[in-house]
Amino acid sequence: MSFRISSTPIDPDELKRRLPDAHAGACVTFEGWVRDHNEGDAVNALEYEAHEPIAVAEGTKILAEAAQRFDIVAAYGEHRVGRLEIGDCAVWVGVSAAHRGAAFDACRYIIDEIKHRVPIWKKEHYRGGAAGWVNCATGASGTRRDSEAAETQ
Amino acid sequence: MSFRISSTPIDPDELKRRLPDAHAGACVTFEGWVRDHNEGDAVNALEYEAHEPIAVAEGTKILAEAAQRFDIVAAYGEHRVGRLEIGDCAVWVGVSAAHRGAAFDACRYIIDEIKHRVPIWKKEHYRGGAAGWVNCATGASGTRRDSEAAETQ
Amino acid sequence: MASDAVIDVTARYFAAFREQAGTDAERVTTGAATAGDLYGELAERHGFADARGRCKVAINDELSDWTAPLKHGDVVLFFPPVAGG
Amino acid sequence: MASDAVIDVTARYFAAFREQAGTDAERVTTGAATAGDLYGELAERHGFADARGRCKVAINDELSDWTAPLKHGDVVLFFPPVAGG
Repeated sequence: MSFRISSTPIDPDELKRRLPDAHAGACVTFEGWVRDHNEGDAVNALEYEAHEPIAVAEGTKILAEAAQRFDIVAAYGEHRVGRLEIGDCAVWVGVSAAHRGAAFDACRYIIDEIKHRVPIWKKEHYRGGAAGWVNCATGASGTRRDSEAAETQ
Repeated sequence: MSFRISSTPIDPDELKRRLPDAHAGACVTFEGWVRDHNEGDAVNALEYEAHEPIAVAEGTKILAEAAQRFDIVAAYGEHRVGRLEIGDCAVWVGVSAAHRGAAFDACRYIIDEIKHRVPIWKKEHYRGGAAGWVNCATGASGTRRDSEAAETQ
Repeated sequence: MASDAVIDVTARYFAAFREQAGTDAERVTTGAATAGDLYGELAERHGFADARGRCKVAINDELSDWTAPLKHGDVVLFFPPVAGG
Repeated sequence: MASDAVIDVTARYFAAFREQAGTDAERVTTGAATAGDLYGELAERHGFADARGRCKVAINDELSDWTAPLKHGDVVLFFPPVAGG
């Protein structure tokens, strides 16, 4: 049960190998991929920045909350930082449990909380050359992207 | 978008490689693993049997239903038949979508429907040497396992 | 009268039904007009304990329902309660 | 009086805040009693447009809240709205 920030590509297979257990009958994984659009803007690439100590602490707290709320066996998460291209994996969450309901619910809880609470920021680079920080009212500089709905996935 | 029945081990990596798309920002996968217990009985191994033509047709229909109900990019499923040991992967479902809500909802819909509608049967081999078909009222022969709740995960 | 017609069909059994019947298929000469009537006949013969509502039937490799009429030569598949996953 | 005390703290900026401030950290001499007061002061100086309610603050690498009192030497981290995933 740990949450990591990584500046190198996420390896879903390596992460998933931490989940098996003889008591586990269900495994649910979530991957967030960089997609080519966000709210109608064509996206070329993304840049993620994190404050690693607090991101790791908050991510680990979210995993512990999931283990308390849902009857799961194991849970892991990892978020990428740095520049990512279309199709790259930005975040991975994996949960194993005896039953599938708890595995689905916990996996969804974890990714929802990560997106709202963990200090990670996303700068989108648009096809036209502009760039903007998602969710931020950037005032004078950059593209204004002030919508709470702006999310990778 | 296809559903397969396989008599050889499921390869989640090979299956997951069918899901990426530049429009996809979310990927949710489900794996059902053979676990060491079911409703308090210690399980050694499982045997799955399917009626392949109808299983494939019904599984494919379920994937199409998911694509109609939820805004997804791609969905695949595979179910294993034959004898499986603890930890083996019995079923895999993977969905990609622009947004995570649809990916989670579709993945869960697909595995729920598979378990209720696809002609696949599971025989559990218990530690003591007994065996029984899950969900079936087997009458005189075998162990009686008449509970709707009996599921791998 | 059609309802008294005797036909030959093939019954195929899966999983628990196969083990209870002791065979995976048999030729049946029957007066059953529907798949449900045939199940009732065979359940009595082989001691199938599952209620029809929990089982499924397919005719000639297509899922069907218990009220479906049978005709001579049909292959009728009896599926005990499913348990995938 | 304590509320008039002037202290030195380090302000650290992330993501959009860093770009708007033009620096990732600066030494600030301030009369602000709380993290929220300090944010108000720095938002005005650097033109941060985001409401406090959408942002987060950490003091000495621990998530905190806007009502937290500041003391001399604190390192105060200003987080614009997060957008992981």
